[in-house]
Amino acid sequence: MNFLLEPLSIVTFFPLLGVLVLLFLKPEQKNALRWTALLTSLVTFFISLWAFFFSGLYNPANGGLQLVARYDWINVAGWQIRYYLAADGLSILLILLTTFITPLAILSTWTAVEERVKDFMLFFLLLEVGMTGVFVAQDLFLFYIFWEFTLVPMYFLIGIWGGPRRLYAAVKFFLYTMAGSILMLLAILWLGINGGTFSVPDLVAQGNIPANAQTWLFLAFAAAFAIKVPMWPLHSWLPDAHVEAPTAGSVILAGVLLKMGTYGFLRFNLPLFPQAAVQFAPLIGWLAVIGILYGAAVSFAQKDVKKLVAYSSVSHLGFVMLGLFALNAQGVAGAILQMVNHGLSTGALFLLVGMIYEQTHTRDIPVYGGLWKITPIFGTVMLIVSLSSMGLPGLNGFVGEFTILLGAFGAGMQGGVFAGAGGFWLAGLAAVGVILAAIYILYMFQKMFLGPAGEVTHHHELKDLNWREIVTLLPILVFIFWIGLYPKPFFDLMMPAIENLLVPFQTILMAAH
Amino acid sequence: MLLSEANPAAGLFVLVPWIVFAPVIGLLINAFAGKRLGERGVGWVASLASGAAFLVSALQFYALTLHPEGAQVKIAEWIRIGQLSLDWTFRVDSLSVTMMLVVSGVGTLIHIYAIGYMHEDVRFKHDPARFPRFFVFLNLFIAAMMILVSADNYLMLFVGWEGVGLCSFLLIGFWYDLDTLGRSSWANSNAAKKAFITNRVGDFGFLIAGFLIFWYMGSFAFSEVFAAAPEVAKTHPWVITAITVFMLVGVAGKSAQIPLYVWLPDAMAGPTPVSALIHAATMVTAGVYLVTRSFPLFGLTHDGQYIVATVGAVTALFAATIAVGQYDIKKVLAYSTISQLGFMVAAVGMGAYVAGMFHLVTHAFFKALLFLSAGSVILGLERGHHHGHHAPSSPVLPPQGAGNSLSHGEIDRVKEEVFDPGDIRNMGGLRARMPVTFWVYLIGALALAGIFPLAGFWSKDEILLDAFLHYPHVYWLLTLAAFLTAFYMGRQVWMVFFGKARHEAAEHAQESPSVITIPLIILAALSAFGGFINLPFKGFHQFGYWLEHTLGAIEFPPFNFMVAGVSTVLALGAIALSWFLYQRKPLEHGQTDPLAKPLGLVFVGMEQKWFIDEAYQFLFVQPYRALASWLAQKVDWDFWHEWFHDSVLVKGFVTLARLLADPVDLGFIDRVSYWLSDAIRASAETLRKLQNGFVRSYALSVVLGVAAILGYLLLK
Amino acid sequence: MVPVSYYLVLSAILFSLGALGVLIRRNSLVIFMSIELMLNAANLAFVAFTRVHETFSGQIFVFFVMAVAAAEVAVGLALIVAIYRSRQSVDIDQLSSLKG
Amino acid sequence: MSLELILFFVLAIIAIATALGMLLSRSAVYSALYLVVNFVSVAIFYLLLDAPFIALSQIAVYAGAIMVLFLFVIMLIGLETLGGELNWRQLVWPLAMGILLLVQGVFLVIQRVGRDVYIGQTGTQLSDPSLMARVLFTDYLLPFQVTAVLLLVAMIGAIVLSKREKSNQEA
Repeated sequence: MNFLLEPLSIVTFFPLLGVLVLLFLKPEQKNALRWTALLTSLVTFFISLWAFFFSGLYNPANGGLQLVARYDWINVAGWQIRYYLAADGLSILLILLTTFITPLAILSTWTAVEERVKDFMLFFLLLEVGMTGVFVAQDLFLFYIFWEFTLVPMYFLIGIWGGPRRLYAAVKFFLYTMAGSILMLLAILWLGINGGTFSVPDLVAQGNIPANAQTWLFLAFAAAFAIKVPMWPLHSWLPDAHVEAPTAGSVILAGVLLKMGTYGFLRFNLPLFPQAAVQFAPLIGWLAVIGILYGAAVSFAQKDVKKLVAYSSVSHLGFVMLGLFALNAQGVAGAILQMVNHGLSTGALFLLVGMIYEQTHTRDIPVYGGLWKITPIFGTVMLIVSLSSMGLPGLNGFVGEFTILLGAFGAGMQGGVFAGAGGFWLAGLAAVGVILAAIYILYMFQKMFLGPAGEVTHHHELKDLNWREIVTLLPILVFIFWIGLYPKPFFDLMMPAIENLLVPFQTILMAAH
Repeated sequence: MLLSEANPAAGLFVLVPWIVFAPVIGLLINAFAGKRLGERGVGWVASLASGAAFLVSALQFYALTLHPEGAQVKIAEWIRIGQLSLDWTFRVDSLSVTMMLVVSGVGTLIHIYAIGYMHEDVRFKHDPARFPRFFVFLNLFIAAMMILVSADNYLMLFVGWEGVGLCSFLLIGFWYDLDTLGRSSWANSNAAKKAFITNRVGDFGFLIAGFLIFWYMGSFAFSEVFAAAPEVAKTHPWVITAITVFMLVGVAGKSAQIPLYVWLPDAMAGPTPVSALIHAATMVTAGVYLVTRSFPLFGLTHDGQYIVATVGAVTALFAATIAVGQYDIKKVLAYSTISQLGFMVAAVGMGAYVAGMFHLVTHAFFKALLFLSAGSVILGLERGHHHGHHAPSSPVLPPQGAGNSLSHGEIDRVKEEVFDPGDIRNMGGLRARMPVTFWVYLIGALALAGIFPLAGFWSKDEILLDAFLHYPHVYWLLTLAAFLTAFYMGRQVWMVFFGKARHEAAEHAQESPSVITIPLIILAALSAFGGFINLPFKGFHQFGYWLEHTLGAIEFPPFNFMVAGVSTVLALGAIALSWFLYQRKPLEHGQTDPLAKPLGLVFVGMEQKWFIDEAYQFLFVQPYRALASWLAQKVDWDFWHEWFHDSVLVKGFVTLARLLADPVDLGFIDRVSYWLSDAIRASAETLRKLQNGFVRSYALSVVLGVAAILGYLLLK
Repeated sequence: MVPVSYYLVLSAILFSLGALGVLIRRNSLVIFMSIELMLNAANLAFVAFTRVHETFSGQIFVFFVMAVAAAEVAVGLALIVAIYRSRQSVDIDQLSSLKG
Repeated sequence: MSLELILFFVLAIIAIATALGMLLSRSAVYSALYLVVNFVSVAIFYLLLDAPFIALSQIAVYAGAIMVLFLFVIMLIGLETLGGELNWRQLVWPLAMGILLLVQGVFLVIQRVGRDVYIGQTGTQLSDPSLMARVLFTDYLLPFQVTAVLLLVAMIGAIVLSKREKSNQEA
């Protein structure tokens, strides 16, 4: 049982204890159920903080994998499948983001979810296990299990507590993700059989995947991850899932699940298939830029505020992909930070939309208007979060977007990955996305919060944020300002790992020129 | 950080972050305790915060007089990624301190003025609860502007740059649920949004310039960039030009130059102190500051300089023509601001940084004065309007939309009641009713027109002189603009203060209280005498010497009587012309502008702002809107979501499934399995007879089995 | 001396009688008893073989058979009681829900 | 014929007779009593075969515990006879099968064991219960433990099965 006492195992599986407690509670004890889930997720968060910062087991200056838990698991017919958990600078922020967002999402369901609370909380905690698992697993097989495992609770969260078209959305979400995962599974099997091990660090160290195999494997992995991100044009499931999911589901979906896709690129595609990554970088860069502009434009035309935020995710994650495949320090660091930023800002946007939806039961932007006057605190928080989402300097979104664009621009210089494929145009067009982001965000903010009081205010006595809602949002606001004003600690956490990650690319690019 | 421990004055440099912290503290106090403090409390907290920033700036000035080399004060590391190394570092040198003094000085005066102005404004608009919010935004603006002017690298400057843009958005949209006349409307929020988005377009240029700077010069810090620039200019000359052109895009956004000036006139939707502080005196000059700050880059590219100077000069003239045709007192000033910003941009574009900065300073004084006086006029008229109606508590107007159900006669009556206190056609003869306001306004107007010896004369003259010497086409454009400037200011003064009242509100107008007039008087004094900081005579270029510490050696051309004479004559001529048109026979109520007839279509163009807004609407806004809806509805939803996914993929799958189900599955596999099952069923029918449910017969069969096995054993 | 075959033949006779009892009786209790008889017959054979092969295995097997038989009787009788409660009968021919 | 053989035949006749009695008796009580006698006779056979421990177990477990249980159940159900039991027409197949089984068994014994295999004289060792216990608790320890569990399960099962459900009664 040693493997369960490793710090990362505890972080990953602690929510299962909460699940156990939940099983013994009666479905009618709604508050007890909520408190159990909340406390479990909070404790998980504190354990993760402890593991990384206070246990002394994790050294941020070290770029390699740490907190390693490595045990033989399945050894059949020459297959080396391990129970292998570890964290490094690439994943630490995402692990913390997961454990940080989950309690907030649970807190947001306090009054929003009244039906089948027990099942809801069960699925939610299970989802947390899956998500954390994805970010800590270092064995392809284990990773795949966690990856697929997250689908199940999310499927039920959308399918049971979702909006009117929840079944359609849930099934679409499930099928879409599965379709990509199948290809990834084949690639994983190929890697495992050929390499004799499923452990990613071992495979990376072997580094002997032939170039033409890299191409296919890269594409197979990319299929799964690009759908999850989602990269344009594979984003069609996202608006459905976001719109139909319950608030907490949308928060988790935007906050963490989408990051699993970008993280997958970062953790698997880049180190395992460096040649293919360089080869495909311009293609992915252009798709990302199209996604940025397309997502921003489509957002602007939405009447449904949740859809607007959903499409804005397409745009934001386009930035992340652009940064990742700029394959330089600025781009990758910015991309990782932007993953966190998007989790915070878009998560907060969904929380806020959920809070107003709870009162008015409509997401139609035109029926709102003048809310800032009626609910000043709500309006102010919304303003800050919106500004963070559109990348106002001094708030978190800017730091991410700026470093990504800087990286992408640098990749367009001679010797960079985009040099022969558009060069500065990639970053230049992506920067246009900054303008378009302002347009759709301000459109939303104006139509909902400014202007004369809208139709919806005639029918509803709108209440401002209550204490629970403020407590839900406050931690996010703290991070919005913290990352915006002093992002250095966050970059310091990831830089050593990024430097390690980029070493092979420097040699490849050097050889190309 | 350059600190000589022996001299206590140098230690003052470490105080510089407080120019940002003080207003931030003020805004935090007001944001969280604003309701409890009351209006006075809020106003004074904000003013004190701004005043503290001014005090710190003054201390920096004092320290700088002793240590002209300045200092860089680093308070924290910001971003460290590879070679990207950014810090929160404040830069104290003569240029930044000049800006600090202007921003915090004018800012503090406007804070005080706003206590009085907003007190009345929130009452006219029936929302006193919004009072603290104004001062929170105002303090936020001071903080952001201070970051902008004291930044030591381009990115920190950008933080302030966008920060002031945000404040501009918030303050233009301060009455976000109304329009400029106080009616329930989307107009103000639209104006705010327009300002932000237009500024974002400029910011885009700034960002691209920043990327070029970083990747070619390896840093964002001013000193490192400027050190690396000459080398880059040799190897990649196009880079420097590109940087300056993209920077110009940023400048055009922030400092309202062609083609991005369109937001500034709409920005007059904000309360008057905002127009004075942000949209006249400080924020809009950020672009000028940026160019001055980047002088080593601009100095390396003649093409860049030429483009910047030309854009500035064209803007100066273009905006001046529009100003001539406006009736709104604040709109005239807004276009005048654009025009004057054109002067400054042209100046810094030509490399006449001192002249540009000098004009920036004097313009800050007299344009703030003009706006604030205009605000005083507007308040006076509003007071008069309420006085005339004896119904101070009733809303100024019925809500919008109510008119739809009214008869024509009633609509006319409602229209009658739409009283615009900013329309100069409603004014007239205010000289007697508001004497203080009149005098300070007159000083401001003369200063703007460039009449000797007021501040505007000296600064504008210096720009014209530089243009005359180096860029003749700029000189002609600017001279023409100067003529128009004098003309439209004359027109305004005659129409507002002279003649007789054209509206009963103007008849009952009242002078403003002293909390408003005292800042006006101070600003009037500055407008009158501010020019003396940089007299164009040898040994009197105090301001130039001061900036030399930052800008390096500056060549001061000798005073040219020809240039000064021409501009003075033109200005006086313009005023005379305006007297001839507007005062010789004062305008009556409802009369059209006397210029309309002789100028014909040209005047329509001036009045309608040359239809630029409409053109932009047609060229950019509507196409983008259409494109967005087309992408969203047709491409993303109808084609991609509904057709491709829900029809092609789903139907394709269903068809495939049918194909497999019907011929393949039903036709073949099922038939085989049916046959199998039929056979099994037939055999089962026989066998089920055995299954009679009697346990003993089952037992019998078990025994039979045993017997069979035993038999096998026997025979084996 | 008694030949082992005698014991084995006796065992066979008893076993056949037990089997016959299972086949012909309708009273489930008696059927049960017949099963016990068959088990006993088998036990007898085991013990006889113990002597032939000179090892304890047979006896130990008998021991286990007894334990199993005890368990079987306990459960079986409980079943019969439960069935009797619901059907008011122990007639095995009336319990024909297994009929196909 | 030795004394032992005579004893064997007497006991064999008793065993077969009581088995038949159990088989044919109309009353379940009689059947049970016949069976008790049968078990006792088999126990004596065990003694003859030098297996005293098994013989005593036989008495205790079968004749004592199991048969008493049977009687209890018979009393509990309160049913002693089942009328119109034996129907000779239905008996043809079972009888045939029984006889077939018997014949096959006898032939098997003759074929495989032979008529002249006699029981060895080493019975003293085999009859020692302590030696048997040693084997039981060493080589057969796991089956022994499993048997214990089996008995426990059977006990619980019997209780659960025969317990009247309260809710059923209330309903």
